[in-house]
Amino acid sequence: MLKREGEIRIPSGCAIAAVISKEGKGIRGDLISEAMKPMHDRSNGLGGGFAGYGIYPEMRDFFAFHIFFDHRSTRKECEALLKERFEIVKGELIPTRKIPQITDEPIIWRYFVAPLKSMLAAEQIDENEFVARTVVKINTQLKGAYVFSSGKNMGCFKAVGFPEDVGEFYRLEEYEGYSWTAHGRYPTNTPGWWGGAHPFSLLDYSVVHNGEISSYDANRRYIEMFGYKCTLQTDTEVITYIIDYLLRRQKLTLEEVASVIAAPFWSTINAKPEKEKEKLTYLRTVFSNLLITGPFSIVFGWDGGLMALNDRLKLRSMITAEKDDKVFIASEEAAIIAMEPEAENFYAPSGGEPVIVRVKEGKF
Amino acid sequence: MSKFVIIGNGVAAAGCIEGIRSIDKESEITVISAEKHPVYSRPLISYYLEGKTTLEKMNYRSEDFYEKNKAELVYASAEKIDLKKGEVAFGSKKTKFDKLCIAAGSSPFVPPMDGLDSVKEKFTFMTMDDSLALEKALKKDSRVLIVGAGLIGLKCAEGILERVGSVTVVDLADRVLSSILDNECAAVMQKHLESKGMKFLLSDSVAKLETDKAVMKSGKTVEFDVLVLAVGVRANTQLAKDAGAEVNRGIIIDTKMQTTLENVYAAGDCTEGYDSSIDANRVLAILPNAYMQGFCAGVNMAGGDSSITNAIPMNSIGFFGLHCTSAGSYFAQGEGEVYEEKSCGGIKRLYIKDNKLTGYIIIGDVTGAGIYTRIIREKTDLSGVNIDKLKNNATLAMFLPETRRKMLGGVV
Amino acid sequence: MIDQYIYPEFEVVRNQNRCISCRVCERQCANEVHRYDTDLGVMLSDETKCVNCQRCVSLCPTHALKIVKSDCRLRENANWSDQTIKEVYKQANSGGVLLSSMGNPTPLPVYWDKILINASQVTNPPIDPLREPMETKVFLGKKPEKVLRRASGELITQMPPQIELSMPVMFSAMSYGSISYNAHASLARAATELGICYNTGEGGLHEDFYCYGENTIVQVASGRFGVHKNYLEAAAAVEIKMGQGAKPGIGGHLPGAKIVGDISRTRMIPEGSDAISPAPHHDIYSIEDLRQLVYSLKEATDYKKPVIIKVAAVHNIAAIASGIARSGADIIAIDGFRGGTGAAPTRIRDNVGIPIELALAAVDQRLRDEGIRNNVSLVVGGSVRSAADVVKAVALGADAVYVATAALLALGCHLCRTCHSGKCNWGIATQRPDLVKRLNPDIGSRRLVNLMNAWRHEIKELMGAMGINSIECLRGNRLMLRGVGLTAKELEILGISHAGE
Amino acid sequence: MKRVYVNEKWCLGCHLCEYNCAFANSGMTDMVKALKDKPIYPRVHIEQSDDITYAVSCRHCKDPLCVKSCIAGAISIVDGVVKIDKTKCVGCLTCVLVCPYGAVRPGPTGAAQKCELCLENSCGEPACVKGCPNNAIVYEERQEEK
Repeated sequence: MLKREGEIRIPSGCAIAAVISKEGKGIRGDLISEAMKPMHDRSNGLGGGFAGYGIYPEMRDFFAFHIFFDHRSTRKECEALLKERFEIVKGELIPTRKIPQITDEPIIWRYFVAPLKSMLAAEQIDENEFVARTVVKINTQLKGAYVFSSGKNMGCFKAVGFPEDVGEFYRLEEYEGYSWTAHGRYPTNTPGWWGGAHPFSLLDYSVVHNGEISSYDANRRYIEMFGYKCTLQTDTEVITYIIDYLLRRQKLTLEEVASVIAAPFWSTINAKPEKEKEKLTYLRTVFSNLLITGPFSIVFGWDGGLMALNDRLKLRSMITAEKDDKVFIASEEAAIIAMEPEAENFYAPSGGEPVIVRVKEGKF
Repeated sequence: MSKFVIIGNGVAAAGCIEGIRSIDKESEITVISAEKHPVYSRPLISYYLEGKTTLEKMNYRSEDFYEKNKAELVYASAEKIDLKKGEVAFGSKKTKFDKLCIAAGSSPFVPPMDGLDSVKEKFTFMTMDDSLALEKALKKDSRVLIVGAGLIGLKCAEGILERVGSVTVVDLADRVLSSILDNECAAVMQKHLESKGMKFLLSDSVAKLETDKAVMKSGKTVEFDVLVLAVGVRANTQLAKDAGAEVNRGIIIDTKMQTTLENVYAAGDCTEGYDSSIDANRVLAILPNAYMQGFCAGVNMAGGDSSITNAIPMNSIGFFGLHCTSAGSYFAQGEGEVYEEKSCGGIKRLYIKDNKLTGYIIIGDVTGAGIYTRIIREKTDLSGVNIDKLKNNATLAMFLPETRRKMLGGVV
Repeated sequence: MIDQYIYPEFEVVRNQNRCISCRVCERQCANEVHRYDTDLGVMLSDETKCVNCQRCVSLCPTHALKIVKSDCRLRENANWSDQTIKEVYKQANSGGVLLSSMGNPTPLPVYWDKILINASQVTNPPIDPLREPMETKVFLGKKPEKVLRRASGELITQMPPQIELSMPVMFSAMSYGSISYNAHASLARAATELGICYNTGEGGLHEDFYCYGENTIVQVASGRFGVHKNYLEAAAAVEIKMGQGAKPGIGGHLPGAKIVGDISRTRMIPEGSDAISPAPHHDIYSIEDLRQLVYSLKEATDYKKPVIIKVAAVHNIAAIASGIARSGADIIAIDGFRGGTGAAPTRIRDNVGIPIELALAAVDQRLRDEGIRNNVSLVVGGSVRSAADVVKAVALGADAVYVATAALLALGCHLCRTCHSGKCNWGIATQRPDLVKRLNPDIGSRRLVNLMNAWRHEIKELMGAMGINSIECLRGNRLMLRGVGLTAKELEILGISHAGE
Repeated sequence: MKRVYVNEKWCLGCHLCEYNCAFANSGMTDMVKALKDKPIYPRVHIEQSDDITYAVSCRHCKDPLCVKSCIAGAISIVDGVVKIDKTKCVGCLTCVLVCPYGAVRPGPTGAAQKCELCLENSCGEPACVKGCPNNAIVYEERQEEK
């Protein structure tokens, strides 16, 4: 019997794609689903998923929890737990479409919640940390429940299946967001589990990743010192936690995050001007355990935009392009063409060179 | 361009040619050779008789030596030096010179001896031709009488001992090799030579010669078939003397090898040069000295600047495998310390005076002897030398560590 | 002597057909095993004196010599081994504590040999270190918990003091006195050329070696030998030695006979006096006392030098390490029970302490569990024998390793384990000038540099195979390891899976 | 010119150089065959002074007395290397008499011999240097003080 995510480390090859409107204009979810079609062969049907930003404008002040339950009773248990910590503004089944390609689905709910002020005060932490801890708690302690999305005004949609089928299953054409990421999975070591599909997200951070990092356990054992628990044992999970740790907890800038996880080689650092060299040396030394090696191309999404990043040797393909206010990112050029036949300024970022696209503030 | 003339064609002449050519590659050189051979190693004539070398190998330099050095070799006897004209006359010819080097060597000294004319097979032992002539006269059962127990006489004796019936050596002196050995060492050597079958009549001389018999002053008689006269040599100084150069037992030269005449140099056995071991001029008729003097003269003739201030008497000679090296000067008992060490069949005597090694003789194991020679030549003050080690062994260990390291090119 | 009861342990086998009687063996044997017999015209040997250091074997120009273990055997007895019986004889002869040198030679498990390393296939690419950059640089020292910025937003890049190493290997502590001047010179020069560190041990720092200070770790041990302000200031880091793997709980004793000349001066003790390092530091009877010493040393060095605490791997090492990580120390060095020594009581060496692999795994995990792994760097030693051992140690969680025995081997040591005799034929563990000169630091340092460069190449090859191009991504990366032939408990402690899992 | 130098600080007095030299110049391919039960005639020699040992071999002087003094004209300088023509040498040992280093000695046939830097045997580099276990003998170019 194959072990599923969380029981064993799961390496996988993949396809990724993303699109963002810098002006914050709405993009329908089926567009990103289209992008995954030409990259069909990069997945093996064992997982696909999407993250959309700006999709819940009416509920933007509430954390949107997307949760898989394997049983009704689990949902009850989980809801009880949520109620202890949050005010649940709204709870509902996520609408899906029955299609033959997607089967064995769990019970999929979403909750819009606000942390109870009393709880925040009691634990002396901010609401983000509170939410993050709750997510870790549910995912590690509540067997049969799995929170796969927990940000505000954003949501992940993922399933076992090919990504374009997953898009159809989740009726993505009914959502509109200013940025989208997508993932098609080719795992080699899992029977396929819904929770194990990507994107992986925590709060509004989401990561889609193509690659297999060789630094995994070094990164995992380090990041777990800070309260994270890598339950899925996937690269994407640990990368998300690393970014969360650096961005939210250590307050690094995105550029700084990039120079930690895809740190320049010492020879490159030593050739930099003194100030820059000092800074890069500092980051690389202090966070040496968060350097990620082995092939990866990731698109990191947050409520303010997208960051695309390759490993420092660029062992995975990744390409970007533009059209008007839109920026496209994908494993293959074909995926971008599928979204925008007129796309221009194709560019393959170098290893370790972050491509950061920010959405105009205040749009959503 | 100058014109150089060298009278003589021995080792000193060869040195002179090489000395000139070390400075001047072009000027004309004429060598006037009385012997009709290219330069050869004179001391090898006894080795030739002993079969240790061949006529061909006796050549001191390679066949193309003269050609390579652009030297004209003339077989003739130089007859006259005309200083005014700057000419040397030889045969019926003359040659001009700008600088002249007299390297005329020496000749065997034959003392007047009663009845010498009656001896048919009589030889001197100086040149290749002497050696070849002697060889012809030798028979398996020849009884050979050699007059003179010096270097020449004894080397001759060694060379022929195995080829003849008997060899008897007579000398006026009371010991063999009297010019280079002291009594103690001479005794050791004599014993060795006798053990090989040589007979000696010492402190004696030939009173009268008959056809095949010599009657000694002591009254003894020695019958012989072949007589070799090796009493000694005399420097060939006549040409120089005639030209007006100052001459004593040899042609007087300064440390630059110049005679008392302008543009006339001299080198080799015909000269009397500076001997640093006695701080005076003396004839040092040894091969190394001849070459070095010739070379030095050559350099100076060609316009260079060279001098020899540390020449000393020194000798290395071996008989039937027993080697003997010696250098410097000795002194009579009581004038300084004589360190003596005897070993199986050998002896070592070091003469130490005024904190200097003045001379030494080693018979037997001569390993490292050059180091003794060096400290004599360099007049090394022995306060900078470990005397015990010096006595013990001729090794660089006798020097201070820094001195030794410097000698060996190492870090001091 | 009949009362010795002990047959020579080794036989000198001389092939008389090959021996040319050059007498090199005779001249090179400080134990005076060989001698030339002028009557017989052959070389003879006195095997009772042979320690099997192989000096003669190595220098014999015709390879006429070999030293073999004597096959003269006591009657077989599975309970009473030859070794055990002979030790009884020795003690009955002498009435003394048995002394040994170098590391524990008993057949206890070597976990390095039961751990295998991963490699990339298909799903991610191995990296060719000849074509791609491959980084082995490490910084040892405390890392700040929180990133700080100026009001302008600019990062404050000041860090606690660090040791920068070009590769995660250092030469561990061996004192001047226990090893020779030339051995120290070789280590110092090699460390400098390699961009790593060597360690003075507790013998002080010879004045000639201050120029290598940037690559020197100076030790402060219970005897406090050679410790003074300049000594501390000269170094890259200061190490407080609490214990040693070969002899946990035991002090040191360098006999007065060896305290001569430079050694006496460097140790700052009178010539001829025994150098006794007490078992404990008499000012450290508990963890809070250690904290005081750590800060005393930091005060003395203006907080510019990392402080290392070196302890032996003993049963509760994880708890000890946790205490040290909170003591203000920057680096913990743990020495396993197979580590070497110049002299130790045999019983202690062979029976006290635990394997470094288990100690390392336990300490690394414990510090992570407590969230204080970043407080300290972790250096381990005690028989790290090859590049593979280094890679395994780093993957288990070490920041760097200490090697000493391998370094000594590079210098010529043949592990004869008689350092305590002071007659080291290889010029390493001796102070006899004629023996010391046998180790030319030109050769010694070159061989050390060669060894480390070879290891560095191998480390890079192994990393490249795993698809890792920087050593920090290997640190604690236990997924890269698998065990073979280990029990579930051993795997649990090592924090690795069994091969095939 | 490269020459053989000794650093007495590192010389162990093991005498291996002598054996390696004798072997290199034996013309044989097996050391045992070349040297067993025979006296050896090395061209490098270990000397001892108290506790110090060092190897001595021909210095290849710029102005060599041996060359000037050889009565047979058998010693010459070829490309800076002082060489003895064994076939011409008559074994008079005048070279031994004059060598200021004691570096020339008679060989097995009585002819004088000395270090010729292993240029003509199969050794490639001087055998004493190659075989010295402690780098005490080196073959290198140095500025020599005159």
